[in-house]
Amino acid sequence: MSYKFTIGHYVYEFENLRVLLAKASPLRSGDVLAGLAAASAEERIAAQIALADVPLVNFLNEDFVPYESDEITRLIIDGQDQQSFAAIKHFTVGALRDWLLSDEASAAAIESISKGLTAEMVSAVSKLMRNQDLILAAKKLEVVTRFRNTIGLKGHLSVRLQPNHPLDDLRGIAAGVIDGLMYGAGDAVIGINPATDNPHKIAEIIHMLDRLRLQFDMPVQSCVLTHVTTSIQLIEQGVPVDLVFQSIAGTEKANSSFGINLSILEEAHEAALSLNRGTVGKQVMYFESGQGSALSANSHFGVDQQTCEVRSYAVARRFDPLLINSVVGFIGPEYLFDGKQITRAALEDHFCGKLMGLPMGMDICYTNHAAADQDDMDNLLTLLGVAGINFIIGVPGADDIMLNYQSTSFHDAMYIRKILNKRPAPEFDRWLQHQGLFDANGPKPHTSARQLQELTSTILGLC
Amino acid sequence: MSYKFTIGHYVYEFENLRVLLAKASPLRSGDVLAGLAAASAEERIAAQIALADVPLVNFLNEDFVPYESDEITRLIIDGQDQQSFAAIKHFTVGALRDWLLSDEASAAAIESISKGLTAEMVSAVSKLMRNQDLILAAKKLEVVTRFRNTIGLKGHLSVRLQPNHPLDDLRGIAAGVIDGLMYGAGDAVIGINPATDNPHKIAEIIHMLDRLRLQFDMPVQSCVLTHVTTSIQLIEQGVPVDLVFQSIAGTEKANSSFGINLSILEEAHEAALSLNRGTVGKQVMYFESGQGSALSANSHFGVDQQTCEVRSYAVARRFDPLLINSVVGFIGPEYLFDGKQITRAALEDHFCGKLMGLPMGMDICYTNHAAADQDDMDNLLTLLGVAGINFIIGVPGADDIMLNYQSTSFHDAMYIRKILNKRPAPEFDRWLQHQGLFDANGPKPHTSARQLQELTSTILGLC
Amino acid sequence: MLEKTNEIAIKDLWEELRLFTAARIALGRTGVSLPLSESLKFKLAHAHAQDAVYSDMDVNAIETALDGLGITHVMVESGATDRTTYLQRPDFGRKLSANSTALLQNKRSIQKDICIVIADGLSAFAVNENAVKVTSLFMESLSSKGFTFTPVVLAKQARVAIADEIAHHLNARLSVILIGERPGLSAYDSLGAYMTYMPQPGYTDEKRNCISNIRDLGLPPDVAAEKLRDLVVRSLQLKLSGVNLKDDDRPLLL
Amino acid sequence: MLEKTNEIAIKDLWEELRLFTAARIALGRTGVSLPLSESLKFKLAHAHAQDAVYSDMDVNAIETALDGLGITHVMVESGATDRTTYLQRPDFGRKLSANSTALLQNKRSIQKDICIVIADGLSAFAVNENAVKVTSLFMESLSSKGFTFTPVVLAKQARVAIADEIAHHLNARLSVILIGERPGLSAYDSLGAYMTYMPQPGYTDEKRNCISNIRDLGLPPDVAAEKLRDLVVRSLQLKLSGVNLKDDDRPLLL
Ligand code: B12
Ligand code: B12
Repeated sequence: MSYKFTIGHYVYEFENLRVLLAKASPLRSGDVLAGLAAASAEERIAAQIALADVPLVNFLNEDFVPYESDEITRLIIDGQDQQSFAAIKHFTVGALRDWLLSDEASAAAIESISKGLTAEMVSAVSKLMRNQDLILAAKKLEVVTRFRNTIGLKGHLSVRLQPNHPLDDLRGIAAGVIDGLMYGAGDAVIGINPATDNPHKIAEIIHMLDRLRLQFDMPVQSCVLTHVTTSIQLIEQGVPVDLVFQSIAGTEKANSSFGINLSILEEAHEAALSLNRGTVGKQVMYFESGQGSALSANSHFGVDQQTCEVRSYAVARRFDPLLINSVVGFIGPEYLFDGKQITRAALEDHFCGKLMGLPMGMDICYTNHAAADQDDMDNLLTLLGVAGINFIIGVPGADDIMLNYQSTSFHDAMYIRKILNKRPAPEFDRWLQHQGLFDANGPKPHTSARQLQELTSTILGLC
Repeated sequence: MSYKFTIGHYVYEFENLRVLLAKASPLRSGDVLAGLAAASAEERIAAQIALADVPLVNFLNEDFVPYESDEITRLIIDGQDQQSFAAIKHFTVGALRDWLLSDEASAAAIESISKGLTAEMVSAVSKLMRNQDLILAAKKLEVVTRFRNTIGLKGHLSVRLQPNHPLDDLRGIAAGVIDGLMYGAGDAVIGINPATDNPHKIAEIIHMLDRLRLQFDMPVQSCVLTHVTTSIQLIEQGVPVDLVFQSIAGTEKANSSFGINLSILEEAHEAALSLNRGTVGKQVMYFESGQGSALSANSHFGVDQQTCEVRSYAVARRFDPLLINSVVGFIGPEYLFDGKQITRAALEDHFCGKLMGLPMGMDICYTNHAAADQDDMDNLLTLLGVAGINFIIGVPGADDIMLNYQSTSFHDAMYIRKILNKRPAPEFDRWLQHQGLFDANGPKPHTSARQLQELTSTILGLC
Repeated sequence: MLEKTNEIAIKDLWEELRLFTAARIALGRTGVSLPLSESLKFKLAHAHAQDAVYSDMDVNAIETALDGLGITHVMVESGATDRTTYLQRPDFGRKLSANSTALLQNKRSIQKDICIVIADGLSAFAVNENAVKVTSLFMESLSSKGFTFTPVVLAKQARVAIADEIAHHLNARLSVILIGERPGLSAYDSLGAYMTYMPQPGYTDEKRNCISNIRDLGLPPDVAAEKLRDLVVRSLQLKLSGVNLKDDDRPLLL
Repeated sequence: MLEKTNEIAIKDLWEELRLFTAARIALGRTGVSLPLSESLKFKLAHAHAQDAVYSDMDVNAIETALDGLGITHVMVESGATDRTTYLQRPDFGRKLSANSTALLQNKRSIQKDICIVIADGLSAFAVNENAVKVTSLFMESLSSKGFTFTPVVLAKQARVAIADEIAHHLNARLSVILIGERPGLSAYDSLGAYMTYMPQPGYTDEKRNCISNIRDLGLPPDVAAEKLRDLVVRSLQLKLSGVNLKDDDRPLLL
């Protein structure tokens, strides 16, 4: 079905919903690269105005990627919950935006319709929202998840401790873990990207992290972000895997370029559940996604990169994750050119994820070939903090020496907790205070040298 | 005195403090236009590193604009308070930055040294700070001012109601005032930029606003932002002037291009005080400034635009203003090119003003020849809200139909108050609730049509 | 446009006040936010205002109109060669190009009272709409009283200050520039008039007076021409311009 | 550098842990913030890493070195004509230019086992530093076991996927590309090796394996060459590459 809007004497026409959403997207390099972006500011706004008047039901009749050939389309369409949808069935996309911001749309009201929304509806509505709308609507929502602690409560902000090492050296990793713990990071997960995909090496890291956790009775979970098939193999071998990680994308073909599909993920989910390692909850999956991955694998099927991204959230939602984050600036300027585009995309991703009912975090980051810097990250961190992000990444000094990009640091995490008066996950907060590392105001000024000596040598001993 | 830093084999040399500060400035179009900006990212950082090691005392020995020929330099140097300075006399610029962010530097501690700092020291230290530093340090400070209400208290955020009209039509202005009051704006000031500089017309507007205030017993102040000499003339004629406004800049020559100097401002200050119209306080001046104004009047003397800006704060500080704001994106892309530069400059201006002890607000805005949009403003508004800004501007629908630029709207003000849980000035808050316009959560959903009819017709009757 | 989205937003009860102002009042709200329909209208207006910055002065039409009125004219350009340079280098826009300087020096004659400059500034739209009307009314009213004029100068890629250099070269006692103000969201066709007594290159704004917001829905061109006339006459009588010359609507003694 | 500023910040008591990692740990703090000295070092490193993206492959030096080792080579370029295009059009960087395609088609010979590509990728620095070393060690160890090689291909403005097209044209059973990884703040000279069995244009990453972080302070070139050898041999033996081929450090049966 085609959509139209006339400005002056010019009739803008958009041949279908897929094209309409692409043209309505705020400017970003990836959509330009894909040849999908609006040709002018006026065309973009014409598309947004046309989109505002599209009834939500249209999304149930028009596939973005064919149902027959794409399992994610099938997941989305078959999983759409008609009962939740009933209350908003008569809405246009524009009405959905106005409703989300209305006083009537409490957190509970929004949650009650969330499962009725398809990924494409969620993407569509976000394109009509200004940054302040994305912040305001996301802030209403609270998505709480649990494994060994409780993540996502209002007034709290968690941190993934990411102490990567280019050789996967155990003591190198442990040094980063200590640095992070001292600064109150690690409550989302202690998560290592392994430099290699060697299963023995990966098992070693997992064992080390588990010893560490047990030694200090830490209410945290660990994860080594290897390929999901490797994690499955390790679980079968009895390695103590807390969380299973996987990068996901929004089309079946893009996922297959990642070497995965829904049944592999299903298998992984069941394998992880079978270990039954969670104490306060059973959410065992950790996902990462990011705008541009489908396009970069040439498998976007003419769908704009943000809509592809939200489709990947439909995948995530299926497996009830403990954590999910977009790696927003990670993939590079080919897809998000500068600080402005990264910021916009991050606010979209966070909002869309939360509206899909996901425990969204964000890897607030940029690469050295992008037009961005620490000031952009400071801004984005602050905005996402206000929007109520569940967790952020903590890398020593913001410099990942293995993945070669800049994310947020332990200091950044302290900044955002301080300025917005947020606390770590409650169980972890108590643990930090019990260990004498933190007090009610934040990191304690003087951990004694002796105490520290003991701590570090114990930890190194576990490596 | 010259300053150096070596990177690799290259020695970067900066001939004096003025040049050093210019080269150390984060990139912005105005400094490029003036030929003062660093030639490369490396040179910029070399300058920042060199600047970090400069002792603060050097600033007392090197003039940026000659003492002999510039009354603002004289104001700065003669006004510098040695006693407040004593505690930080041994600091370098870098040490000042680290100290400002330290736990030791409480609001009280910072206030106690504020008068020891010169404008150039304040500018210098801000150049070494990332955006998060500017936010964090500014947030510590609380600058409270009073005329008919109390502005700047933590947990509060005030709004200047700016209902300009291209013909200065009284009813047109009144319509904007009503719109703003309904949305809780006006507690900073009801401030009109007159389209004309005709004194009779201006007097008419002032009389109308005063009638309005008295009729509803509103704890607010009004201001017509005409040239200061016109305000003096009106005061002499007995027109009920609440606040005297003036645009100010950071060099004597730039101010003279604005048709002012310190003694004219002095005269205005005394004239306004003589009317004794404040109820809870006697702060009677309202200033606006903005990076680029000195350069645009060709009177920057090789001083970078941000340092010129902070020098204008030295002027403001002299006259104990109720309100001061930078009009950050107003002057145009010639001076601040895009959203990124506007954002950086705004955070600098807010921090520097607060550190100088000023009740900083901000006209968060852009023009249509700049590379910026509403998303940039949403971000900046949120950041400044977190940083604890005293007040922002409220223009109907963010579109100033007389000055031709986009500022923040009454809706934006409600957004920032809601998302950060801020209230209007206490006296005004009580008034809003008493009038039935607001409740504890914000604007009331249903003011009755009858009540409103009465209100508007009363107001129009006063025009 | 967008009728279907309007079901949820709360209307403001004071919409009738729109009678008194073109400002965006009584927009309604949803929660504390702008209703989507208003948010999108704003964005569309923004796209158009940005385009206005890049609009071109319709030199042909203006010259034809001036010819029709029997007004002599000459065309100059500033040091800014194109729009991008113009936006980035206001200093270039304040000065004449070398060619134009030479051209004007050749046209120098005995002293005249007034030199009128018509300049694109930040919105050529504004100039195309309103400049000729203001010029002709203004000149008419003063020529009849014996005031003398240099040729009207059309200036491209120009800033306000260029008028003083132009008038100086042409040997005029007073410069008046009609220039496109930066385009606003609602008013992208607004003209500003600035005036300087005994103009010199390098003068700054304290020496000037200003009448702004000249357009049909602001200060209408005919009223503007009158105000400008009064201002100019007072300036020539009092031999001053700028901060010390206040706008005044008391009757003029001609 | 910046000694004078360090008087205020609180030191971290675990500085000795720096022995174990090049990561930026134990930076200290002032309040909750990074001490200025660290903040400025970071900025300087950022400026340098951004420069690394624009570094050039030192083709002469690489060719001379390969000549010295008696390794034949050929030079090609991708569809991206310059750095700016390269950064904006990854699709161009994945494909050969028309000229280079023709060149390689001419060089097609009987099937060989392995085709090595050396490509600038996002850091030519990395290639200049480490590519020849890895190539020669890797080739040496495998030539002696009877594996055959196409000429080494130097590729400019290239992305990972270009290797498959190259190796396909040259009729090789397996492609290996040594490519500059995007430069990090601390490691701007890191090389990545990617490998595909029976390469075809258009293949995506599930068909590839990767060894990353190759540089002196990461995975040293000699160790990397060994790992790569093992991976390649296993791939040729098992006739597969990609997700189903896991890195494995158990001894190889050659
Ligand atoms: C950017 C990046 C990504 C991006 C790639 C998107 C893109 N278009 O660029 C995204 C986020 C999608 C990604 C995903 C994954 N990546 Co990755 N990625 C990187 C990174 C940081 C930089 C690569 C680079 O600079 N390439 C150079 C430029 C010039 O090449 P390019 O042609 O522009 O980009 C191609 C490659 O980067 C390739 N690629 C990226 N990751 C991977 C991983 C594998 C196994 C393969 C074969 C190819 C590959 O994809 C791009 C398009 O073809 C490296 C770390 C590093 N220091 O190099 C890790 C790295 C290569 N990835 C890694 C992994 C494990 C993955 C995942 C398998 C994680 C997971 N569990 O799902 C997924 C899936 C990869 C796949 N099979 O498609 C590992 C590989 C470990 C190993 N030795 O096998 C690395 C070394 C990082 C790490 N240690 O975790 N990755
Ligand atoms: C931008 C602007 C400024 C900027 C100018 C900086 C710059 N380099 O552009 C700043 C913030 C510094 C400024 C200051 C003031 N401005 Co002003 N300004 C404007 C604005 C919004 C746009 C002007 C424009 O588009 N010019 C067109 C471009 C092409 O010209 P330009 O050569 O690039 O810019 C020159 C003019 O803008 C000029 N200018 C700017 N303001 C004023 C004011 C006066 C009285 C004069 C003579 C010249 C002047 O300065 C620039 C450099 O020469 C107009 C509103 C409007 N709708 O036009 C108000 C406006 C012109 N300003 C006005 C006023 C009152 C002032 C102040 C006197 C306020 C005060 N009380 O201090 C000061 C001081 C001005 C001075 N004497 O220097 C009034 C003039 C009213 C009148 N009829 O006399 C206007 C109409 C707005 C208003 N109603 O309040 N202004």
